[in-house]
Amino acid sequence: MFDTAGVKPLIEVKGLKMYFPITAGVFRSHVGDVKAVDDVSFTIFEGETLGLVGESGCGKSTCGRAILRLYEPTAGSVVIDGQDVLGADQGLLRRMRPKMQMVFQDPQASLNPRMTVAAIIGEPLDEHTTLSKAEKLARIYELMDQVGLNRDFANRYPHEFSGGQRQRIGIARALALNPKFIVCDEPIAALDVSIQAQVVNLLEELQDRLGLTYLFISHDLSMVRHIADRVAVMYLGQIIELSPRDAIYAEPLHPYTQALLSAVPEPDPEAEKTRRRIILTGDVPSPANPPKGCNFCTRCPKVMDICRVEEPRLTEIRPGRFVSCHLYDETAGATAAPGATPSNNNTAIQQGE
Amino acid sequence: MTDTSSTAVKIRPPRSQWWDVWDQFKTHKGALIGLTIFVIILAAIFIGPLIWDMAPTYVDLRARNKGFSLAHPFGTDQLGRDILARMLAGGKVSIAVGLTAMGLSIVLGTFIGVLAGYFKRLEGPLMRLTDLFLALPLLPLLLLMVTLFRDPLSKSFGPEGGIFLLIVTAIGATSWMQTARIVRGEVLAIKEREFVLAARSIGTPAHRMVMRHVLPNVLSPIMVSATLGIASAIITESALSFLGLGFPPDFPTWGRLLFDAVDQMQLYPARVILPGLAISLTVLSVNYIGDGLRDALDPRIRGR
Amino acid sequence: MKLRTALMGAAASLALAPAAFAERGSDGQVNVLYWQAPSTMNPYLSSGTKDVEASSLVLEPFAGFDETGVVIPRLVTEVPSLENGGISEDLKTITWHITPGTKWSDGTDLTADDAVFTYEYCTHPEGGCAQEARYEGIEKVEAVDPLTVKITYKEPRPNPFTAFTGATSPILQKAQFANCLGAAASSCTDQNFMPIGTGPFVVTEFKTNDVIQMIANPNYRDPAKPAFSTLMLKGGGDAAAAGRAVLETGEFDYAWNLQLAPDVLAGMEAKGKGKLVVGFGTLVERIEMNMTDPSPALPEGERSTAAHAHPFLSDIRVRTALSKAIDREILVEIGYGQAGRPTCNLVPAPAMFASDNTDCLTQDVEGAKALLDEAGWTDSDGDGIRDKDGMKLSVVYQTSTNAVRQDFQSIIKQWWNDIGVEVELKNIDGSVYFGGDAGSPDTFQKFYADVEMYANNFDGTDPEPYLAQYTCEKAPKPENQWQGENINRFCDPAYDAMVVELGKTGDIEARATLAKKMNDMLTKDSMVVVPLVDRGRVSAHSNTLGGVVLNTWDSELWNASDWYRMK
Amino acid sequence: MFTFTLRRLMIAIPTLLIISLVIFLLLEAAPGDPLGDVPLTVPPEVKAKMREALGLNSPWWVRYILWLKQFFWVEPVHLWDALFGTHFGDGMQRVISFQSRQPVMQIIAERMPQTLMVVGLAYVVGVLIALPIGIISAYRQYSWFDNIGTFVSMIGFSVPTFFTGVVLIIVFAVKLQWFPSVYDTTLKVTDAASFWAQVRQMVMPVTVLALYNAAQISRFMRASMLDNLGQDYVRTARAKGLTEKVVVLIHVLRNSLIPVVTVIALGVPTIFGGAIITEQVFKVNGLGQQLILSIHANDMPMVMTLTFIFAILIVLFNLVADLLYGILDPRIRYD
Amino acid sequence: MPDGAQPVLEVEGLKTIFRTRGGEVHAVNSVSFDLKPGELLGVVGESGSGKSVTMMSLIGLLPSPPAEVREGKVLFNGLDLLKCTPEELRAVRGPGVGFIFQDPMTSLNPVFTVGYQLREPLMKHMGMDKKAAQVRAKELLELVGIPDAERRLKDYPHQFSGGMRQRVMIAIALACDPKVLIADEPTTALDVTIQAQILELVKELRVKLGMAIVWITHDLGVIAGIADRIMVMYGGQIVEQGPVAEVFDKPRHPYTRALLKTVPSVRGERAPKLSVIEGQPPILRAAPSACPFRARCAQAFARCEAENPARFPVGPGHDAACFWDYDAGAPRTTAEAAHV
Repeated sequence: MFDTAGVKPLIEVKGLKMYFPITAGVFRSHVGDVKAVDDVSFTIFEGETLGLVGESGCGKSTCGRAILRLYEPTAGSVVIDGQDVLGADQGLLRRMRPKMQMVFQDPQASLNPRMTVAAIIGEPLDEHTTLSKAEKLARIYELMDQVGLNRDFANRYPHEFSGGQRQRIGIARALALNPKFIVCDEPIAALDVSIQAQVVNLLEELQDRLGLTYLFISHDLSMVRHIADRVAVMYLGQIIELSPRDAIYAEPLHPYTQALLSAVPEPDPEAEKTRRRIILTGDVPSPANPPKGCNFCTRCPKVMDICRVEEPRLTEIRPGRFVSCHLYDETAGATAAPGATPSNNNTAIQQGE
Repeated sequence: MTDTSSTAVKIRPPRSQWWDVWDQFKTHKGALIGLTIFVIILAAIFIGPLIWDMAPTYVDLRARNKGFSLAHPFGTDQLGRDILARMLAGGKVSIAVGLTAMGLSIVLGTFIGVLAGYFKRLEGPLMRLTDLFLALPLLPLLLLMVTLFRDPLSKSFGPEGGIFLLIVTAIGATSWMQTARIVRGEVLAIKEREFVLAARSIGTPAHRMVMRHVLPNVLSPIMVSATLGIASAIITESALSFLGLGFPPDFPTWGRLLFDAVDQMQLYPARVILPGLAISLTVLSVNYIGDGLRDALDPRIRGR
Repeated sequence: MKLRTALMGAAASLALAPAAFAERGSDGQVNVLYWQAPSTMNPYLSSGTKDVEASSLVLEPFAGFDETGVVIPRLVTEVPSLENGGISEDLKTITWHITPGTKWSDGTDLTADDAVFTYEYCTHPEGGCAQEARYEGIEKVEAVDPLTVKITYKEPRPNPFTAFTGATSPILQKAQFANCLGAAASSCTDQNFMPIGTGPFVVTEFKTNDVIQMIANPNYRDPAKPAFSTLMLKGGGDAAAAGRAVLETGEFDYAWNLQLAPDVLAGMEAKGKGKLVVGFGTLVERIEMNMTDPSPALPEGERSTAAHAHPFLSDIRVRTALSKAIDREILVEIGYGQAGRPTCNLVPAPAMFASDNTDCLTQDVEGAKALLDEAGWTDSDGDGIRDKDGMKLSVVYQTSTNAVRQDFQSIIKQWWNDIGVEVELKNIDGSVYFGGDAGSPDTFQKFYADVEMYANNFDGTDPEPYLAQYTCEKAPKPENQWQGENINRFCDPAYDAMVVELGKTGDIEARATLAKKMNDMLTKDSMVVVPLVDRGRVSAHSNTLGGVVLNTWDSELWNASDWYRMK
Repeated sequence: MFTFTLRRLMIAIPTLLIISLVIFLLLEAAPGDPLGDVPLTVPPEVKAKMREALGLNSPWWVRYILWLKQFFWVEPVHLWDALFGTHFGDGMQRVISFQSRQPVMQIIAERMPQTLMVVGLAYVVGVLIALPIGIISAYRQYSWFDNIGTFVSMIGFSVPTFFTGVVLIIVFAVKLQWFPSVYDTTLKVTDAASFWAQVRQMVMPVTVLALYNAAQISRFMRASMLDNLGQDYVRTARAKGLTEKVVVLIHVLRNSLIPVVTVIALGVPTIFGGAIITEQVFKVNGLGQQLILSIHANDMPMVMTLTFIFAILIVLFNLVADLLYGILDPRIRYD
Repeated sequence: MPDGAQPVLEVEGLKTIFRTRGGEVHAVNSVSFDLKPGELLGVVGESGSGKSVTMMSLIGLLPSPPAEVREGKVLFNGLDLLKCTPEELRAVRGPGVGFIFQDPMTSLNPVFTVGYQLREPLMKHMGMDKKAAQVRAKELLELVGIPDAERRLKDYPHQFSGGMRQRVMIAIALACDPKVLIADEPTTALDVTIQAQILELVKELRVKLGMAIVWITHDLGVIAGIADRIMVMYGGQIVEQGPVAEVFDKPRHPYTRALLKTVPSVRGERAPKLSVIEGQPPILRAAPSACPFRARCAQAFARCEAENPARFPVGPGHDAACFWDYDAGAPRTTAEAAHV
């Protein structure tokens, strides 16, 4: 999995920026931006799952939507399967849509309450194919089988289903056009634990069967660990760490990743008693007004002077492992051992800002 | 609460969803009573004249101002015209005015509301247009329309059809603003819902987006506007009579009958009560039907 | 004649003066309700009768008319006549002698200069004076001395009682209006709302289209009058509400022009709080027959013009048949009750001018059918509508929007249907119908219909200008922006000649004969004008208001100074 | 908030100009003639002169620009003069009514009190009735109170005011003689007796209009309350042990009022528009009656000015409604 | 968690139903448990398992209609809450039982300041005047770790982040020093780092204030970290209950076992495939006459269809409602007595 050489990159994101302008004054002059996604670059290889994690408001969902051009990004380029998504005109974009699909966070909100399951799953078929009515129904049934929905449910409405079943409907809709790439935008966040497992298993199964490529956006680090091949961690609009899964869980490099992982509780009372947590202080700063220097410098337990001045860059410090932190700078690298276990006083429990 | 259980696999016979709508509608008592009354009114209006075939404009000078009798169940007016026949004919016009003007105002209001809510660029100009129409005085507008279009319309639709179209258009064109405002607000909210984003990710173009995802979900505020719209259209028509416009005299409407009889209220109270009752009954029944329909059309409520 | 006039005037004022012994202002307040509210107190800038009547409480002419149409003196010593030398032998001059000591309400004396000024005021080319017709044909108005006014006409004027006679041409005070000549007239709000007058009342507060408050004029010529110290003239609402306020609730003492269905009025009067008063003038509700072709198929500019004669109404037999089918008695019974009477005349009054033509009063359906048969109109295709040469006998019948008119339309439609004439009814908002907007197709002048119904009358007692409306050249047409008065486009050189002759005839008997003849030419001889109802005025006064005499020749409030409270 | 207001006001200027042009053209194109009321006895030549005196002979755009100048320049100057006793405006031609030759603004100022008094009070009373009805209807949804409330408000909505007005007059003015049938606009409240007279004459028109207004607003209130009664914060308030009165009348009501208050604000311009029919029935002679009179008399300057002031109020109260929303709902911030 | 102390809350045979158009739904079925002073009881279960409904039934917070508490006994300090008048019940809410709800975004009234919402219970229950309440409100905010408390009192809820808002909720719940704090999924809507902050806070406050806490969640990790005792609910009833270490170590109900297996971990072994509980939780249209879990249970046998198992003791303070005896590896005999 470290070796990505022989595999073809399917998605290439370069310098993606999604700014939402802030206007003020009588003439609505442009006074600043909410930098929801600020210069994000990564590659997803064919058949791979890239996990994108981070706290709410860090821009991960915006990033996923901008890649599919559900928003008009401010800058950057996104190439999917050799085709430029951001440069495409509306007609071309529409023709490219079948290739890239999305599964949404809230299965309740992402299904039109006034459409039947068949209509929801059939909508992409209406838009992009010229199947006859019977063919379409056959395809819908096929998709329902694929995601494990009873065919009898075809004429029911979304509200008649439980969360997990709704998410299956959403997945079936995404699969309808045989996409290559699916952005899964927190697909399990709204589900119960037992149901989460069902959905994740289904996604994995479908990936194996159909050779799909996923961008799996989630704040649930344990689920990401399960499904992703590589993991990117976002903080305040930027990717601060991008590594293969096993490496990042075994040895998180960025102080934020370390804190994030340490905060996940373990369903094991014994382990929980002894486990040390890094409690981050305060809240995430506003993306409209990010701190100077490193975005994480306001909450970082290992903050250095340089962090408040200079913005770190995402650099590959080990094969396949990218980190954006001054701790690993050529110059500063010596002072902090990579992967140092968090153990100093700075990590004590603190509240407030 | 959902009623799906993993154990129960019901195989539903493939039937039209309108049956479900009807099933739900039936459970709404008020709506059912409203529908019954409305159907009775409609039947009276459309079938009634076949049975009671007295001409509403027939002047019988010997039978003026008669009370209830077998020959004239509702009595006669000051020209000896049969009031029952006039009520039946008036109802046809009033309900037609109510429905058509309401339809027009709903279509206009929804159209403008959806455009303003869905396309950000159109919002400003369309909302200003709404302001303009709110400010436009109805009467000069109606007078202008009569001047400009009465003759061409009379030629194509006959004198009565022509004035009908004019009045309906005038009422419709000056009453859509409230609907537009409400619809716009709803559309703005719907637009932020995830299923719209989902449809966009499929590549659904704007017009289908509106038809398939936005419109069905703003149905209930539209239904409410529509039921109120029928009422206000019928009332507006009668107010036009009061202000000296409205339909020609040999073209009875409930509003006109009511207005004409107000002066004689003390002498012949029945002449006021009958059209008043007819208007109120119609408006009430339509309102309750609207309530029931709104619930029945919403699959979320239907499933409960 | 002058003697009779003077005597009658005196008798009238005596008869009406049981309250003369009362003191001025002893009876408190009187409330008058005009459901059409006055919008100005200056009749020269007025837009309607309501304003003229309201202003007559304050402004007075030299002479007025009494309830029989006789000229009576108001501010002058006597009514000028040939006998007393007030009117010159050549009928070109008339001289008025102001009663000495007549004062304006501000205490200054009324002088001949005021009358001269009034003439200038109304004839100023930029003033837009509404009553300019009253001063038409005058060469000059001179103040011979402070109390003598001499009017000189360009042509001999058999009826000189237009200028300064009747409520439409009262005298304005020069001192007050001096700066309001011409274009400045409209900016003189205070003057227009609170004119200084010689009448029994003085305005204290004027609210446009709403209410006018008045108090008794302290300088009124009769020291015992008016009996009321204050008068409120309220406007607004409708006729039914006005009737109710006087006859049922008793909140008001006098309500003007109660055009209501007879049974409604009777029901109100039965409540016993007040009485109805009725008076007949010259107002005639009539149907006019279009002598020209109003077909929409014609190009604009030729429609309803002399260029094309009407396809069937130009046949007198058709017109007569239509008239014969109407039962005027029933129309009166339904629409006006005691406030109307059937008539066959265009000029129903004064008695000396009224023709004795009563042929039309009996309905003759069979006669009408026979006439149409004779004219070749038969129902050849059995659809109940007569036709001839492929043309159906179908008329468009228009009038203004008004409950009674619509009832008339319905009834007449049925009568005409009975004789095989198809009728399409059309009613138009009054402000458009009578508005005279050349751009609108719906004005009564344009007459884009086959027959139309409205009422008209004439000012004062002389029908000459009224009858003179039916000359060929006065037909509305594009060239005169459709502003002509000959609505039915009647055109007969013989009639035109008689109009000229009438203008030259001074002898009153000869004038009457001529006028009757002209009336008959328009009505029973040609049936271009089909008179229906001689419409009276119905007003109501409370049981406690005394002295009310309804006058249709002058302002209804002509004798408000004689009103008193019955105790 | 300030810049938002300023920005909206600036957008309002072109909007209003366009609205004024459209209204002017509409009135211009509408048939009818200011001389429609002049008796038929007045000959056409005289009418032509009268028309000329009214300035109707100049082309429409000249008259439009003249009106703009009068409305936006001369009238404010006169207002200034009236307020501060200066004489800048002397000699400037104000907007003059065709019908009465009186400055239109004077008429409006004259009529404003009774309109505000009757229609405004009716609106206030309507709101005061509607709010409790809406609140109780929602809190006791589907109870008999709710059902009767719905029924009555639908009746209130479906019966024309010219009908209810006349019924009231016949019952209370004619039969019982409790209230006068004619509104006296000259009545000045100076003592208890005149105050009582004023109350008596306002009872019927206010009742008719208030019922009509209450019907609509109570529906809004009910819907809004229902929306909020199901919210999580209501549960929180109950969990705090607060009484139902506090929960409903403070927590829920405060939230439910937000949309209702804006609806009420949007309805305020209709007060100034007057109530055409009710004013006519009770002879209140306010702005509504003036408007309809002027329309019938084709009094262009009057109709134009009244309608335009109405348009200004509509645009203004749109803004007020938005601002109220921002004030009442701390989550909304305009900037 | 002093053992043997008089329970502060005792619930016996609680039954709650919802009336819907489709008929009655039995949301809580004969639930019995108790809570000792100072104890932290973790309640887990899927959505719809009845855990929130149970807790809200206790102090009458369920909207009625459609909810109806059918039967049972809820003794709070000896007072039966189900028999209380609304007025008495209101006196318990706040000073007796504090409540924290799941969604901090919607659970605070958006139009009142945080200070107002904090003062409200203080003035109502603690007899404070506005001034005293203001002072106390500030202390409370400081207690839950909101910096700059004085100023923040004037802020509206939307001006707080999700974590901060949840702290405010906690402060409100703590305002009247409740004997029992019921926390309904208080961290579910929050990010892990914020969740960690809140958990630390609760641990600390619990020591400081010594109240009993009921912590509802579906996250077993959270329970493992803070609870003394765990109660697993399924289908509106308690299926397993016991000390937290014991239950995690030796789960004795197939549902608990399955639940524990489905949770992936960020540490330790990564399973190649997540284990799942197939199927859906049931909606009960009638009081259950069989084991509600039988349809999804691998162990299910004939008796599970015929009878709803009572709770059998399976260890010290540990019981499970299952006919399968894991220790014996065989079904229980019919004679075996249930303990509740």
